[in-house]
Amino acid sequence: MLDQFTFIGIFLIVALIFGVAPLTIAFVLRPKKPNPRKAETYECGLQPHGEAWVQFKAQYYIFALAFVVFDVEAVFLLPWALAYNQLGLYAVVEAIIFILILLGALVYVWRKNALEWM
Amino acid sequence: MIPLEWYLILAAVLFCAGLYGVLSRRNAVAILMGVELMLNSVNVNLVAFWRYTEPAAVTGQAFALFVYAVAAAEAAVGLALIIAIWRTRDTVVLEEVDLLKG
Amino acid sequence: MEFFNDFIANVGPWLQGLLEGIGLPEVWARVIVMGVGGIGLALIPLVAVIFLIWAARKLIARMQDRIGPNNSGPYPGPYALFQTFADAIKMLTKEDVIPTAADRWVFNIAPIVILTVAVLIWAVIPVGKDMIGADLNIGIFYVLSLGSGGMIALMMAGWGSNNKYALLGALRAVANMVSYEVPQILSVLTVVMVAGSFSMQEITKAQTVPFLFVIPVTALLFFVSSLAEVGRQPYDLVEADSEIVAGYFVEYSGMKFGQFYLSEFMNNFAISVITATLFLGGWKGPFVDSVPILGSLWLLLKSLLVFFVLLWLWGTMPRLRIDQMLNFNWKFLTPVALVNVCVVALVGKAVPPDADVWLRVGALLGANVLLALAVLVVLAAAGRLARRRDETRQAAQVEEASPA
Amino acid sequence: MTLQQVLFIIFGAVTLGAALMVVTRRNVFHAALFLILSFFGVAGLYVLLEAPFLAAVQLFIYVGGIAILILFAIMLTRDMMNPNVAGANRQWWLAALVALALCTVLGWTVLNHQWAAPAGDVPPESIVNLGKALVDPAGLVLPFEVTSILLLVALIGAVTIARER
Repeated sequence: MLDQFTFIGIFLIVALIFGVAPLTIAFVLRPKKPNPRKAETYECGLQPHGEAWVQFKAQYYIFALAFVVFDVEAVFLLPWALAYNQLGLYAVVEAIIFILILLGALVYVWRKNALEWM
Repeated sequence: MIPLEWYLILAAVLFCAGLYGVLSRRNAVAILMGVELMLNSVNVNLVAFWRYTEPAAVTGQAFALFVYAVAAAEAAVGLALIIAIWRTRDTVVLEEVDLLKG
Repeated sequence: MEFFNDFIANVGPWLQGLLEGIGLPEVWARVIVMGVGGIGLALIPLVAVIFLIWAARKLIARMQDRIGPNNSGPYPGPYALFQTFADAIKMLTKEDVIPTAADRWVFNIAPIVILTVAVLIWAVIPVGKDMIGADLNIGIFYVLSLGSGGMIALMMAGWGSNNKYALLGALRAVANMVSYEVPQILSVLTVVMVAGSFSMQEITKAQTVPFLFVIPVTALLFFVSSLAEVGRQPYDLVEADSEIVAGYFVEYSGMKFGQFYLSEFMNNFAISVITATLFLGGWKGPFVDSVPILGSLWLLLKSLLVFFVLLWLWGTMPRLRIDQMLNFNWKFLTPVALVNVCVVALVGKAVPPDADVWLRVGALLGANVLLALAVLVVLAAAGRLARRRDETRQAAQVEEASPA
Repeated sequence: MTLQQVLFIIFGAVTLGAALMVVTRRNVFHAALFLILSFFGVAGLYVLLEAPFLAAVQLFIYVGGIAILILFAIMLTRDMMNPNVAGANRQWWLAALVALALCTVLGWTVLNHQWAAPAGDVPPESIVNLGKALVDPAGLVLPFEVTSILLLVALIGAVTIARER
């Protein structure tokens, strides 16, 4: 197993080289003629108005939240799915209860209209 | 083979770094990040002990999984609280959120 | 002849022997062989993408009744085949503009991270019979967990640019990616259940019948959610040129922009290959046992087929709004995916374990078809209900408005 | 020194260095990015501990889930970029003292104990065993179902708190 991960490690280095190499080549080749107008923040040709780090809707957070919960659920189900062929009906029913509880959570959040984009 | 002590020392230092973050930061989100570091160090310890004492048992990995679930729930609710506080009081500095003093 | 049949499998040991011959210790020889193999593997998506960009431009142009890059004019190569190379050279020689307001470190690291992640996925993809970077026992899960690295890179790009459009684009992109990761991993869960392994190689081998014909609902769920994951039409609202200019990479110029563009196409190709591996039988095909190198050809053909479907959608679908996109995911795909996992789990256990392969396939396929029909019926009923509610509300409004 | 030990030192240095940046950087967004780097380091340690599944879970839940939540929360509560607000509170030196003291005690304890040598290898089917144990009535099925309830409560609670009314 560690042999395979040695490859992953080496491949990580290769991938990093692939990520850095184009920028390095471009660094050598490209012209450098900076001027302050060029380096302004782009806002369709207008002077940038106000700060860019403005506040966003909490709605984005709700969706990330639901995602994290289902993410954890999936992680718990993954080992079960791997062992699925060696399990009895009883174990499958248990996992289905697990899924149904979370489906219940989804339905609750849905009925409370928290999933509406406002 | 790596001695078990290495992992334990690393986890201890990680835990203390997280503790320092929790005790010294003013920003609520930064405090939460410190808590996440501490949970991570606990997990490193759990997995290291599993690997070095009972690699054939499943409990080590299973415990780590449960810690993940708890960490996710904690982060979700904690950050939701921070957002709610931000909305009503316009601050995320915890020293300014002591309701009793008004 | 034997050598040509199994060309790739022989190069490794040959190179290792050569290196040990010059007196390198075995470990270092092994590391060098792995490095060479890694570079070869990483070149596959890069080369493929260079031609796929050309193919995409050409095909999309045809779908939109244009000609696209062609022989006439300044395009290089026959049928403008080398246009992408010209574009790459142009990108490399373009000035790099970093906005003064940007968070320099974050801004500069984001394109490196995104391309690195796009390359890293290829470590576990079986590109042929016995040809795989590392046949990890967590294979497909590794691919899924790398996806989170891509999200972080988008966030870095959006934040680092310090630009409203970029930040808005990044938030949209991440909201999109996190939402659709749920049905994606749930459909992978179903595949793992049927195949009994995470390893991409084992999943390929488990497909005596391609999984598309065993669990078609899962295949559809996976493809749709992967499409959203890479932000391809109809989910291109993350970089909607006409609303938020280009989304998270609006401030990037020169090769940094090129890296975002490249990684986007690499991800498109990667999901095509992964879909082909998970649901179309990967490298499996006729004559693979006698001529292993044919496996790569089959995989390529299958991936190109999937990629063509992707292009087809790209050429025809209008862009979704963010509320439509999120509604579609949370109120349709996710519940269906959850129910799908339950149905497959129950049907898989209902068939006796020693049953014939075909009986199992038939049962699963039948259950899937029934599930699809049930979903359609429910959808139709829900649509009818919504329409009726609208009508009554309108009627009430009309009544109210008209004088008694 | 074996290759594994070298790798341990690299991953450990990444984890700890990033963790120190997390707790000392004033810019919270940068701190969050270093937190992600620290998570990656821990994932590397899990691979060294021959728990690749947990390494992937680490990336999947922490980097893909919790880190994204933290980044979203930072963007939703943008006050943290205010340069007039100090990063650390007035008792930071006290906090440092406590952390250092705890670190010394823990380190002293660890080093003064004779730890057992590694006991055998990880069975190749350890993930399958994990899956079996999670739904085994004599095993961990109760915590498994309780986790589901925990997630349900967390989802409903957090959504109720975070919603705009």
